[in-house]
Amino acid sequence: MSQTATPAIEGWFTTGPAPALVGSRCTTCATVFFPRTGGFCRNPACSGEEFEGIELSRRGRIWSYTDAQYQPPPPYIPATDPYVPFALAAVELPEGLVVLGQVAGGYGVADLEVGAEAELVVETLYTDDTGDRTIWRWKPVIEMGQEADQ
Amino acid sequence: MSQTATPAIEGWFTTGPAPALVGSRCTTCATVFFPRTGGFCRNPACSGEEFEGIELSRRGRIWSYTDAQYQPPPPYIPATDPYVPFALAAVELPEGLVVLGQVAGGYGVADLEVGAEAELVVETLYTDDTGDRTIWRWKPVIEMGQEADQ
Amino acid sequence: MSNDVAVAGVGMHPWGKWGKNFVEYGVHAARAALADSGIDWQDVGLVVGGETVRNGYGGYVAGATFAQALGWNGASVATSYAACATGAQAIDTARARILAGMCDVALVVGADTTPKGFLAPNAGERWDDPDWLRFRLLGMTNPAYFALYARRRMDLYGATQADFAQVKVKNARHGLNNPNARYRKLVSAEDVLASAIVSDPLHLLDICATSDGAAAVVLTSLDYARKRGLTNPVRVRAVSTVTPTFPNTVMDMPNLSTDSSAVAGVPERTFKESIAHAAYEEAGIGPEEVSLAEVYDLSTALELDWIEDLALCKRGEAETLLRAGDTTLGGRIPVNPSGGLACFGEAVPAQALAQVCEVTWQLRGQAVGRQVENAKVGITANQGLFGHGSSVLLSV
Amino acid sequence: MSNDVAVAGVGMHPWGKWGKNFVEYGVHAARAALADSGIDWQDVGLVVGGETVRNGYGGYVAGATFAQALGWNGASVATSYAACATGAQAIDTARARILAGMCDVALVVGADTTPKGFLAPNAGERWDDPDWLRFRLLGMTNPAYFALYARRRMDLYGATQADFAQVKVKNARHGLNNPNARYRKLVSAEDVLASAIVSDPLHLLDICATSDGAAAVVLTSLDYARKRGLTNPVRVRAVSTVTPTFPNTVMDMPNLSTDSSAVAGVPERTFKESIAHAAYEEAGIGPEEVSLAEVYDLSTALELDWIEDLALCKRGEAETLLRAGDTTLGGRIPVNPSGGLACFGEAVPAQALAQVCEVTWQLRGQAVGRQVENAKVGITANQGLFGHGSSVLLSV
Ligand SMILES: [Zn+2]
Ligand SMILES: [Zn+2]
Repeated sequence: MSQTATPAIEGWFTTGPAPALVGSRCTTCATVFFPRTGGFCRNPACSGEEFEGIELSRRGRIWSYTDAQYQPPPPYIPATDPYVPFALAAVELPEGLVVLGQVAGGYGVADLEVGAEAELVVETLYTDDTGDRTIWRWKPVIEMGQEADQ
Repeated sequence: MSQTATPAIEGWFTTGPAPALVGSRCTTCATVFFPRTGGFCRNPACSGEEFEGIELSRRGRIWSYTDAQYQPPPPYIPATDPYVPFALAAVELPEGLVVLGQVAGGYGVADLEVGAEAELVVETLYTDDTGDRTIWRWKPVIEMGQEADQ
Repeated sequence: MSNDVAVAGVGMHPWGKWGKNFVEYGVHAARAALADSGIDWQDVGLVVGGETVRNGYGGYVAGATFAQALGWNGASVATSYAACATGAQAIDTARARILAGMCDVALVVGADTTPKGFLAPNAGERWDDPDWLRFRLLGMTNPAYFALYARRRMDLYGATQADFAQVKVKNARHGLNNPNARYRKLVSAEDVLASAIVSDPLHLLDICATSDGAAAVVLTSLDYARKRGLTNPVRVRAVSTVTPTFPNTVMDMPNLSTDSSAVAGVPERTFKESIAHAAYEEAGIGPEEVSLAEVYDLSTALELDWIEDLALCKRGEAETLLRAGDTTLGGRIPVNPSGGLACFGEAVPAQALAQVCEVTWQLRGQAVGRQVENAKVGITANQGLFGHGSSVLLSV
Repeated sequence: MSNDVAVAGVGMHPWGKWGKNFVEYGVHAARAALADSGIDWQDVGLVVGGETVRNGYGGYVAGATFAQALGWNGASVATSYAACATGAQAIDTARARILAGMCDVALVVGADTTPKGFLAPNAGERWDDPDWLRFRLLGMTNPAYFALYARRRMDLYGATQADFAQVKVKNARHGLNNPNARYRKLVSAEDVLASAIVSDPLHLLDICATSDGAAAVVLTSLDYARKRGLTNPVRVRAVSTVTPTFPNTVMDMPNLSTDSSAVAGVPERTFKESIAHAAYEEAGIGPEEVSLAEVYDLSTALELDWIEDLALCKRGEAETLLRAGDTTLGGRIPVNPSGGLACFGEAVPAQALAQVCEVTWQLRGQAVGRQVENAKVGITANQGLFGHGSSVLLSV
């Protein structure tokens, strides 16, 4: 990531040293939403209309995973030519929701398992005339002992 | 129209000295359709499934008319730049149907009247890399006496 | 068996260009209608969305999109599309499920954002699609179709461009105080006649604009309404969604030709006449009982056509009504007391629902600043591309 | 009150790439269904079209397009859209109007032409549309969602890629003699496992192709059927079109996240379980009475999910059924006797109707070469984008 890196979408995640997804929490019922929401609460049992922004937990458990062996169609913007496949994971966070993401560079489906831990990182998704455009990604958390196996 | 002129749409009209729209007539109930149809008869009281091609009458009565003062959006292809407005007419044919068309070049709404006669001509709609592309148009039939007035 | 259902609530998002997306507009209208009805979202058993074809996949499945945005409540869902008749189709779908006993409460929502300028077909070459061919072969825009109908009124019935302008003047006055209208400004006949000709004989101000907007209606069974203490609700008495009868002899957008009447003969009623006829038949109510009408004034001249199609006067006499002030607020049969499309602009899947909202407010006596006195029966009418018309008849 | 309606006729245009437009396909299927029913087109009181969003304006208003192509008969019209659940929604719309006494005979038609390759969103930038964002931000295609579900089966229940391949082998055998199927060729497990991985763990042959195709159903009231001498017709016993209940905790195409269950708690049933549950409840028929199921095998592994969602076995046991041959023709509960999407390919608005056609042929004993013996009850299931599922339950 270059100095000029900017998120590929605004306001969905922070980019500091401990990056996190940014969601909304209903101030009435405390239900958390990602992506952020506004207006009124989508919990149909709640009539709340106020939300506060919150950073979601940076670690969760892998709900499932896969990869993209073929280049996805537009509006996907490939990072490289020729295309290099990447992995994808759905990760369940302590806030009770599952969030999709690409898997961090260098990791593939062989590094993943349902129930295993993953941590959020921010990496470059593609580069355009404004520079690198970044995105949140899920990076497998390699536990002691596992690492030695690899 | 150049020598290489071809219809802007295939099979909808003839291009000889007495051009005409080409429709279909159901061989069972004799109902006429334009544009051409196939498969089966759209007269719901008829179960016919055979059609013969026919040339429609070249003259009919103006059902209504208007013009296009602003350039229509694509897929319309303007013939000239800057745009020149043109007139449009719906003409009722002796076969019992009304057919829309542009009005022949040089005529405008002032030359038209509901109930007046119009005749089919073939003129250039636009030009592309294959040459002139032609279309049917309605030309007001100026009767004796009227002509002198103009 | 009565086909009546109750209108328990109505709501809108004001028309205009607000820069929001269609979901926000629709949810605003839905919540307004629910609030008006006093019914909780969790008690809604069916959500019917009016589809918008210009807002990505979420627009194609508008019913589910609104249901999700309101917070999944497990309701059944449906999405209807019928061009400008979409809202009425959606009401018909909701009504049928209520009458079949499949749900008690249905929420019907339509919302749109609409681009500026001529409505144009999707990109790509489609040589078997009349909606594409009419542009490619003829340059035939929507206003050009409206202009054909307007010209016929002039040449056959002696209508004038000043008459058309007068429709605009009337509707602008009607909508002046309508909080949901986009344009709230008096217009003079001179203004209309001084505006540019778009398609002769229609001026720019004869033709309705496009707009963003949303409208929603909460329908319930009469039993459910009664249980909730709604003893005399506005009722939907009829919804007409008929197609033409062959041969369809009136040039219909986006076609390039009509059917031939040479063999099958001319039908007893034109398509637009048959739309209203079906509504009157179903309701068992005649045009002479109608207190007001909301009709689809895509152009000023079309309002005059509709007045006749609804049998509010004989063919060719709409100008007489107009000139006598009969169709103005305070007149015998006010037409478009809301201000109509002239004041709202067109927001396709919301429009037929907006008509029903207006009639409901009128029949409840809540149409502040534009109330038709003693309104008992209201009828709506509109027409979309490809043989879609609709008419909804309501009464108290 | 019974919610039953009669299936008076069914028909298809064979699936495949025939180079025709969707109207021709749909009209072919409609006329086949009318011929099968012996009912004249002029007696149809309602036409419901399953919309196709890839065929210009005529596809958006499919109901009217088919009605016009068949020859305007003055019927009422409706057009439904709900992604892959479109056909079932259209049936529900038709059924409601029949049950409400608004018409006796309804014709329901779906037809599509489908481009090759990944289904991709419309052009343009839409930063508030999840269907656009999932491609832009994640490169998340439809098969990638299917693959997430497949992988969970492997990691949670011990499914293998060989199991998935076996689903394809079975369905290929089922469809071998189905005259409406596009692919009629035996496939071996080795063929599947040797085909390229698209999204791990799914191979190319695990994922259904797209196709052109059309299907139509003629529905009537039971009274009308009786009057026409149809004494023991196949009946639609239930149509489920429910939406999820908050929180929807299973990752759903095209979303990037699920709802949070932290506050509202995990619902009693997942969304897909609730779809079938609603159908069983409405029909008053339990899963143990089902003779066969037609389920939406967008991927081989998804068929296994559906078997459990339909409660044909407990969660995690579908592979056991598969391995025992229970879901094969001749087994305890044949699944996709038609050959399923594996043999047909996907033609969105036609697919749920095609399932109903197959169940009807099975319940009539007319499924030559693929007949489930003594079939009495059949259920269909599918799911579209954005919280659309559907299930139709039929019986003799
Ligand atoms: Zn809340
Ligand atoms: Zn015929």
